[in-house]
Amino acid sequence: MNALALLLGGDAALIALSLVAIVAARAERGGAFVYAAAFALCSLLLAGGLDHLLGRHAPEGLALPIGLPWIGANFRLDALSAFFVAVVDLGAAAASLYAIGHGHHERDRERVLPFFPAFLAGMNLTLLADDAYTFLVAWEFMSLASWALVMAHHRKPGAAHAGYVYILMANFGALALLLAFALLAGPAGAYTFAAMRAGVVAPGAAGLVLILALVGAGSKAGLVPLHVWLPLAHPAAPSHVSALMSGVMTKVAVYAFVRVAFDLLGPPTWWWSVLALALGGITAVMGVLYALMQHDLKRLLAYHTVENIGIIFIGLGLALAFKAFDMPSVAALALTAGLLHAFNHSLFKSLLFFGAGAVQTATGERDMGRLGGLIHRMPLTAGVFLIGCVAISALPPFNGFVSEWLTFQAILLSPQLPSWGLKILTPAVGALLALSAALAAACFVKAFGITFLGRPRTPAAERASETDRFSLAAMFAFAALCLIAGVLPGLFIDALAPAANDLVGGRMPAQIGIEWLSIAPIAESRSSYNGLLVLLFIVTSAALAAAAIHRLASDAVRRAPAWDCGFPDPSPATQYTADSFAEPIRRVFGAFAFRARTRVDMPAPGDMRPAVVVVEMRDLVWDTLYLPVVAAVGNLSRRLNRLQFLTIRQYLSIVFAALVALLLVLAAWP
Amino acid sequence: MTAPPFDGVTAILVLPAATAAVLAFLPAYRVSAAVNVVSSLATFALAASFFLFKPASGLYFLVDDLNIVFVVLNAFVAFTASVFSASYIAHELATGRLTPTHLRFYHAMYQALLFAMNLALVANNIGLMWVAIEMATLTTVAMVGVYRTPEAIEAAWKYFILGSVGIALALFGTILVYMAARPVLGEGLDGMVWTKLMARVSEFEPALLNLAFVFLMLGYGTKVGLAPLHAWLPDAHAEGPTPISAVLSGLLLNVALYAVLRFKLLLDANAQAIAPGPLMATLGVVSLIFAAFMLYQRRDIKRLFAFSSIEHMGVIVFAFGIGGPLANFAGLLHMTMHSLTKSAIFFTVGHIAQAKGTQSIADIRGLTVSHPALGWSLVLGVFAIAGLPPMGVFTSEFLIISSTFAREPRLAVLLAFGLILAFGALVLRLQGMAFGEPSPGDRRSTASSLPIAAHLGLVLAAGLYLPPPLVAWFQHVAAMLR
Amino acid sequence: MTGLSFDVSHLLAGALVLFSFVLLYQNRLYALLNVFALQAVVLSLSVAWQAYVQGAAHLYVTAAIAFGFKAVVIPLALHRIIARLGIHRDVENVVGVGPTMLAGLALVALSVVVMLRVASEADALAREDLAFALSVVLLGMLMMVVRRNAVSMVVGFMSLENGLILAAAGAKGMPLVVEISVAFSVLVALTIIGVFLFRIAERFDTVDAHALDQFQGERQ
Amino acid sequence: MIELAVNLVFQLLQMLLVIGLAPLLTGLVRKAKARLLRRKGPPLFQPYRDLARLARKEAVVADSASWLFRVAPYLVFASTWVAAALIPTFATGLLFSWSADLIAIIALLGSARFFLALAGLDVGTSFGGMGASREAMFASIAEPAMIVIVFSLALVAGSTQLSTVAAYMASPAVGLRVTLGMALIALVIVAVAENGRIPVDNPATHLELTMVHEAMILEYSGRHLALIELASMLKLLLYVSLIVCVFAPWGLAIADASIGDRLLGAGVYVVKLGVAGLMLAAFETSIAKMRVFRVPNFLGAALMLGFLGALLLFVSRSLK
Repeated sequence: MNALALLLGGDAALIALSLVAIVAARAERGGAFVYAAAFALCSLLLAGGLDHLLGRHAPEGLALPIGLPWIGANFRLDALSAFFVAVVDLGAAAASLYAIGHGHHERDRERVLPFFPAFLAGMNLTLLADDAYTFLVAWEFMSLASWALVMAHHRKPGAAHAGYVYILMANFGALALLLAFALLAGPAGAYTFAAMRAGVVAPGAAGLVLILALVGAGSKAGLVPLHVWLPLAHPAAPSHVSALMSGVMTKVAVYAFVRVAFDLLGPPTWWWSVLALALGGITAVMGVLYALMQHDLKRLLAYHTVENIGIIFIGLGLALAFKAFDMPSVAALALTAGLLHAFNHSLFKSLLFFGAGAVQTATGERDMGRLGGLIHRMPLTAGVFLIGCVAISALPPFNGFVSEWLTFQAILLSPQLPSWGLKILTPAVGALLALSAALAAACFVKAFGITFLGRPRTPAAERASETDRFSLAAMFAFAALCLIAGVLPGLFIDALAPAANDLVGGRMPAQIGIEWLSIAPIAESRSSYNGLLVLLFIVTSAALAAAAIHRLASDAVRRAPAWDCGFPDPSPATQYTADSFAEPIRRVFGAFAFRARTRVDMPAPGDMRPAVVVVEMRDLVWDTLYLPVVAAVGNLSRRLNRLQFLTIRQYLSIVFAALVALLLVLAAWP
Repeated sequence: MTAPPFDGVTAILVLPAATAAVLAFLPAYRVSAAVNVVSSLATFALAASFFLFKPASGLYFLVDDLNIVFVVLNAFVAFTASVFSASYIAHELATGRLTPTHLRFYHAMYQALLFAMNLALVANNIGLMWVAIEMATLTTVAMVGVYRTPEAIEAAWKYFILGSVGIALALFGTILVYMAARPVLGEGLDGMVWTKLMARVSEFEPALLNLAFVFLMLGYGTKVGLAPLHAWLPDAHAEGPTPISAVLSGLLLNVALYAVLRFKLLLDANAQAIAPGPLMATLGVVSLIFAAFMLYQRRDIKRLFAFSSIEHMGVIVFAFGIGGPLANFAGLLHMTMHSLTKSAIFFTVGHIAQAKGTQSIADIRGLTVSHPALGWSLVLGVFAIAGLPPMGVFTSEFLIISSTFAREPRLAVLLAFGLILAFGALVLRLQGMAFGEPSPGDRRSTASSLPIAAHLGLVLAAGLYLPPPLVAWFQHVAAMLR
Repeated sequence: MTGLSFDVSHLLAGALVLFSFVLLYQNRLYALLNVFALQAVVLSLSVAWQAYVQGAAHLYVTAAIAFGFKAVVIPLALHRIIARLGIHRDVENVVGVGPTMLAGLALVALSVVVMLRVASEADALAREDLAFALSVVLLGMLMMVVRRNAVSMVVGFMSLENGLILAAAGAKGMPLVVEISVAFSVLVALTIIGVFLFRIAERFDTVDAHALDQFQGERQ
Repeated sequence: MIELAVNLVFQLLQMLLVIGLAPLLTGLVRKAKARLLRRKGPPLFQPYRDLARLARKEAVVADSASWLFRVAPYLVFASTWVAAALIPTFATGLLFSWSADLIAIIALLGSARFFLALAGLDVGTSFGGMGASREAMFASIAEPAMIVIVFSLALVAGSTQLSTVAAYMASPAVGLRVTLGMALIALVIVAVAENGRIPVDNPATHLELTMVHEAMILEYSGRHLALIELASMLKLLLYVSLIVCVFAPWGLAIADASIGDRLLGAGVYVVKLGVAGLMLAAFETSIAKMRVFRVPNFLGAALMLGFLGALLLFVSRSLK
């Protein structure tokens, strides 16, 4: 039984399940059934992917006689696909598990259930496709299903807008990819990936292909400035779907870019990496800055996805650079860093979205300004959410740190690059990366602190209660994985070796052999990290300290009202809110990033007016790139529309003019 | 001149004509509707039989691989449309928009139209083809005006005037072709027989051919609805009965397109004449982008989809203009898919208009809530026509864009631009109609949903799997279109 | 073909073009109709001449139709309509007569140029005939475009059609000419009936083409 | 085996040494500052007494505080201690030095800050929030600056492994480099900011609106406060020893040095600490505290310097 057939079978089963779901949605327990089935299927697919990845099997191919005639539907499972299948289905399985419990709170079940398995199938098929047609069909199918899920709560204000922007950008991206494939396929129409690998593309055309791939995949992954749909669409969907879209679907986009840039397209040129690096760096910083300015928890998470995509693309860009200058082992390091971060991000971003969903169901609120103090009402959720926050803030000993650390190591090797542009660019990108990491920490101090800590700001937050056990199970599983991937990164790095080997023709030194299970990307003398020991140190020293103090000194505790410098104020309104927390950072970065303006209207003493603070921020990307297009289209269409209200005589004159014009052409014809 | 052998060709002509004559005197509208359906089914069966044993071609009639595709497609859509209309008109009577007298006329005209279109498709004589297309135009004019409302009359009048001028131009083109042929083929009928023309076109006077093609392109292009000759199309679609809108978009445009294709072949075969491709490609792109922009301003649901028909006609003409095996294949496929999808959409729109009692987009909201089946089939139809997989239209657009981009990058970019523009407009309107709080008006529609299901099913199937015989057939035709 | 027959047909065709110009120039409805009748007469003459020259009997039918229908029936009908509608006022042109004339000249020049590109082995008569026919067609269309009044639009359409008939008749041995001329007569008849119908149905208070666009699709 | 044992012993010694010396350094700085201000100042060992007293007091915890509030001090202390323990103070060949490189050490300090900020938000008072948000703002610039400095160091020494870096710095191969100078200045600025010293923050103030670090820990008392204080002392020590081990590695005992060398190294290290403490005191007394929103520029300067250093290094590398 070969893995590919198994995977395809699983996907077919998922599609069948989505048909079943149309009926099941009416049943009382229908939701639980569908999600349980999806969980089972995804676990199966996960097993298949892992088996191929860890078993180091040779690539498997399979062609079905459907799809585009005279080419058929080709599927292929190699290390890269297998890795992403594992990532996708791990996230999918967790989301399904989570949804078994979470789904109960869904009101429009018939609008969610049928599309959920279809969405999963779409993502899986995209990863397995081995010709342009199949790939695009699966890709668009994925977009379509997720669009339907975004539109599930179509009565909510803004949902329609979100869905519209989303599907439009998705289609735009698909067209870009289509053009890229068209260039790769050439006029003869060799649409299979095998043929594309074999064929050679002219240098200029190759550059164009890369740009198109960057646009196509970037618009799905959320690269600035193509990210606008993401913070609208991800929060609009039900939380388990948001987790999938943010944590997993963006990875499918990353896969698309890797597939085209590293596999289908021949040897890279150095300036490609410049594009990827610059975009990645900007995306990372802008994404986290956007995130810091949000007060809607799910929007914050969605924007933060943009940042992580930036980090991933930095890794990929470095890999391109090193590959261009033929340094396979270093390229392998960079690529591994990028892919590992993709995996890590899928873990903690899903986890965080699960937590956000739990909070939303418990309180009915997504606005952090109306939450607070939840750590007392939902301690377990708070705990796992905290782990997610630590991991995503790239703090040891969790997994987020490992991949960013690897990326830094790759950047530190950039002086070996002969190209000048890259010499200058890379440290700059490194600085941007460091900046985004620091800001991310601030962002998640805010996210966790405002939502779970402090005193409840609304009755809703006060009445919150712990979420159901399925959701908790999913969250705990991912929290555990975050820790494992943080303390034993060697396993995951080695698992990625074959994929890197296929793509850049090199690999990192095997990590398993190294003593004390630490990792050393190049050589131990140069740099090494051991999450396990760090964890042990922290735990032991903390325990030591606690034991020592409790034994030798007092362990008495007295509860008392907060001191607050002697002016305690009972009203929870005096706490810092999401916006006030971000205010200093807004003052530092907002001025140029968002044209942030703060107007303070402080009435004179004795004046009874309330004091007013107005903060205006503009989304420059939207204002400068998208609004003009919208306006232009509207304008032009209005002008052209006048043509629809002419008299018959005027229409005749148009026909007449056309005739005369053509006759003139004939008369002037050489 | 030898009389044509009595065979399938004569049958598909005689049957509708006879039925039309009968229906003209049948008072009971239910009976006539039934007769209409049966006769259309029979016509379809006959047309399908062409695949098995191809009728011989004579001086007057010609059946080759190219027009079989058109004939069969036409017959099929005409059949489903007749099924739809049979269940549709009852409601029209109920609301008093039509009287039994009108219906008698309507059914007679329906068959007459069928006859005219079949004639145009199988005619081997360019003069005969011209007569047939004029007849088809006149019958549709009559049907567009059948509601007798000022709007309907105006639409019909517009259609009539523009159509007649188009007809006149086409005739002039036809005469020119004859003039070009006469020195070579001698006087008399031969100068108009397409097969004979084809045989010796290379010796024709190129300048005359060029001139002829200009007139033919404009004349028949008016019928195809290419911008800027499209003015009649939206109103004609919007004001006529919905089955007729479906027939117009799904069939009549194809017939005119067929005529254009025939003459394109003629010109391609003459080395000195200007290549018709660029002209067609240009007109195609212009229509596509123009229609895409117009879509944003539409307030009437039927006009919306009428403009989308213009857009797709543009795509098809563009594909044929670009030429080459891939593009031609894609063009044929796109034409087929468009006929099926667009007629399905118009069926759906008919239901919606009946259920909501309005055609104004602004007053149609939340269909997926108030009429789930209807709403979702609208969503499906619009996504199909907007070229999203796994629908057949995506296949053809995929082929068109990719094959063009490898050869004419700029054109392909224009094409992609137009497509995404149109996509944006369609989805914008779709979301408004299909989602959100439902608008008042939840009457159930009487009409049957069978045709919709059939068409969308076919389109979906085509997107996933094209049967090899069909592919081979299309490839053969594509090669023939060069 | 002898020089004489050539000259005659040439003369007649030229006369047709001339009358088209007169139609363009003419801006009183009754006069317009009379001129059109004259043009129809000339057309029938030239068709008849072609019939005689080519020895094609069926062309006599066409000539007869042209004469009977166009030169007699339709003008009378239109006279009655105008009388009924009481619109025997001046025809309002969109552009002045002068520019229209110039445009007409340009169109004739254009059609001649286009035709001269035709290599000369196609016999001269056909070429000249076509040149004239093309100009008549273009002038007729021009007339449709520059006149606001529905009646003159119909007249323009008919003169356009005259050009077609001329071309068809000039095309030696072209089949279906009769059928075509009949078909066109039907077309024209329908047009006129249309104009007439609307009047009787009291739907439009004028037959000015503007009124036909009062609804104009979805303008709201 | 013996080697391992010795290394382990020295690792433990190191851990004890840092925790033992940290309060002394703070005391020294306070004393020196007082002296410079013509005050008598507290005795040198006052910090030890303070810590002991605090540890013995019962801890008062606000009603609205959660378990995080009580766990945070231990985590903060632990991660700071581990970070400090990983810096070669008097000998490079520490057993676990390779378990975390310079970047990891920075990240450890980051986690300490992370939890401290959370603790500040936990009670839900306005001061806690203020402290946390300002701390976050400082960190968001200080950390990148630190990373960039690490870049230039790593580029010079070809490693982010502190032992290797220190060894390289001690070797004659270094020479005098403008990059290192810039890195030093930048590092000093970051150190000042990170430890909340004047001019960035005043560790002695309790004037609410000017405090940052103190505002975060306003609600703490008893043993929790003691731990946090100790952690911040450790942090000061950490930065100082980082600076000295990178920029003044003289006397640093290399990996397989004899016991004697190592003891010598320890002695030298203590002297170096003293000198650094005195310099810090002098620096602090000579300038005034700056407005909170001028701090970003201050730190931005460090960032720019570090970055410039890195670039210059690239240039020189490629010229070489």
